[in-house]
Amino acid sequence: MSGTTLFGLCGAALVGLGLYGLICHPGVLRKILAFNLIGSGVFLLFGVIAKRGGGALAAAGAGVDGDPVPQALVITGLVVAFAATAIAVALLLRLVELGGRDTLEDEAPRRAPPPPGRRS
Amino acid sequence: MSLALDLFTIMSVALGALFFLAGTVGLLRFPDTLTRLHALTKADNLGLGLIVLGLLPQVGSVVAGLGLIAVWLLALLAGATVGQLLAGAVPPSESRQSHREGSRP
Amino acid sequence: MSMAPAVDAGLALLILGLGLWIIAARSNFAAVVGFMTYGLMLALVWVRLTAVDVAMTEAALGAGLTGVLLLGAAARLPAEAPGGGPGAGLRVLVAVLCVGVAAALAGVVLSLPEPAPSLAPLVAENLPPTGVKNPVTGVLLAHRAIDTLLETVVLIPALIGVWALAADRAWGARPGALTPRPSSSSLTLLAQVLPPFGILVGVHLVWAGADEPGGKFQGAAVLAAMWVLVVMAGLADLPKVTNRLMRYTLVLGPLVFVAIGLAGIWTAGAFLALPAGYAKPLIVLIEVVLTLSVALMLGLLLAGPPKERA
Amino acid sequence: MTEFLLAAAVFVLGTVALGLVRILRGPTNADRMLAAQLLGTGGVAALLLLGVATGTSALAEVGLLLALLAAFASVAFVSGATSGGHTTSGGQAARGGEEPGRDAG
Repeated sequence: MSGTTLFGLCGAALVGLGLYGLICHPGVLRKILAFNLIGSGVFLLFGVIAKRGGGALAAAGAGVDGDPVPQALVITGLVVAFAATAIAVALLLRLVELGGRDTLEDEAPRRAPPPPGRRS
Repeated sequence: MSLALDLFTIMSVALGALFFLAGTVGLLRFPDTLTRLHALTKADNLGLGLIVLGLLPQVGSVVAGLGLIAVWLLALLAGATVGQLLAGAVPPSESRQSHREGSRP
Repeated sequence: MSMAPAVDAGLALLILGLGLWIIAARSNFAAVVGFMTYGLMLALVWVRLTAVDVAMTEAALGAGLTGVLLLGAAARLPAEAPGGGPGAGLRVLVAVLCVGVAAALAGVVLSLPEPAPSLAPLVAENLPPTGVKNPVTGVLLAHRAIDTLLETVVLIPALIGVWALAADRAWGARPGALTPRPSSSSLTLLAQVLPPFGILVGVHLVWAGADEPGGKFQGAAVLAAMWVLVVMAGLADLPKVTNRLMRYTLVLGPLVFVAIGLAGIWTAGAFLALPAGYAKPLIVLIEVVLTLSVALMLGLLLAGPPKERA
Repeated sequence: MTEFLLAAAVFVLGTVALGLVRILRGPTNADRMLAAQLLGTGGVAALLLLGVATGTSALAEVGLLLALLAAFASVAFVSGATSGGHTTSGGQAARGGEEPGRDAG
């Protein structure tokens, strides 16, 4: 198996892992992390397609032997993912500020007693 | 000549890699945060420096060589100040309580 | 090349291990640090996939800025992730579903068509008229310019979204997620010495991005990081969100891009088309103004919503 | 020579990967940050080795980027640790510490 295929399988596994974390983690921060994991898995799949589609440019001596179209899409994707993460983090911090909670569950069972600063 | 350069590369890179090993061992075996920090800053500066030194004969152009040296200088500068900062962030009590907490999965 | 598969296998193992750790860790902070190292390793993977431009973006944005953003969030949350969540039965069900999704994707990866379809020859053929030599920059600014435009424009609503989360009383104040640290000599030194290097690297990435790997997003991310570093060291303050100059700078890049794009309707016959002969200077102009705006946007996204200071 | 450089890259990656155990075990967040720092430098070293071995262009720039942002991340950690209040102790202080919802009204 080539390294490229290996990274493709890796990307597929990361999407699965991230999906699990996104659904099963009650903590919002961890959901954000899991969502980023899914994103990077998808980007890796793009990277594999770019690598497989490369070759022609290397022959033309352009220095980059990968299909530049998927690569450019991944770069745009990374920037948008950052923006989305920034919004998510701001929402999370606001949630914590208002309610003292960092989870989306109605009744947040914690291992320790509930936070003292809880309002509402 | 090229054989001598190759030998130089092999020696230097191997030595650099050994320093990384030493740093990792220090990170894992030393008892508290500050001693680990000590091990780490020595190891990664020297390790990266030796590897860069070893790679110099292998790059084609002077510009590429200067780039490598710049990476090392930057890592050196950042490593030194960040080491200082991290040391400042360790409260004196923390290195002692270090074995109380633990968050194994 | 018998060592190359070992490199790939090692990287793949590291990434999967770190991915597992990010999901399984109990401590929020440990998960975030895991995520940052994960981004670093991904950058190496991108180098292995011969996508140096993407490796730079991943290192700068994926690992660097996103990591710092999440680090800041983790510092304001309880140390351990909250308990609860779905019960064991449901978890198993979800796990099965996720394995299914991953397996389906893996199946797709294994059955990708041979020979692989590619737009690379088309890009190679159409690159010379743009005057740039880095095909990724060419695609971003000439062939798929609409994507790039929308992407820079989408950062503005994101920033508005973040600002909208301010408390009513705090509106008009300075962004508050980056609390300057009480002065410490080593931090001050770093914040004085590092930014000149960083700015040099950032400008070089933008400038070289036309012909070699690099470009505005990578350069902008470095510039933003340096700005935030200076702010964190307390050497400079963030502008208030009502600051006019800052707001104009934010929209300058997209506006210039749109203006050149509109001019393309008359000069080159299509929106966002670049007139022959002027493609390269226009691309460089767009890159430069976009870098300024994007760097400001990224820095402000890191800086969070406006907040009253005590 | 290519083989040797790749092998060195694998070795360096392997050793710093061992350092990951520190991220897993902590015990303090400063220790985790240290491990990340080592991984950062090791990552740069591995990147340079890989780049020279395969003749990748512009690898020094990637290295510079990584070194810059690693330093930046450490600074962010230290800032968060001292002003955010509850990063370092990783325990109870986290909950009682800062009164949330100052402007909840």
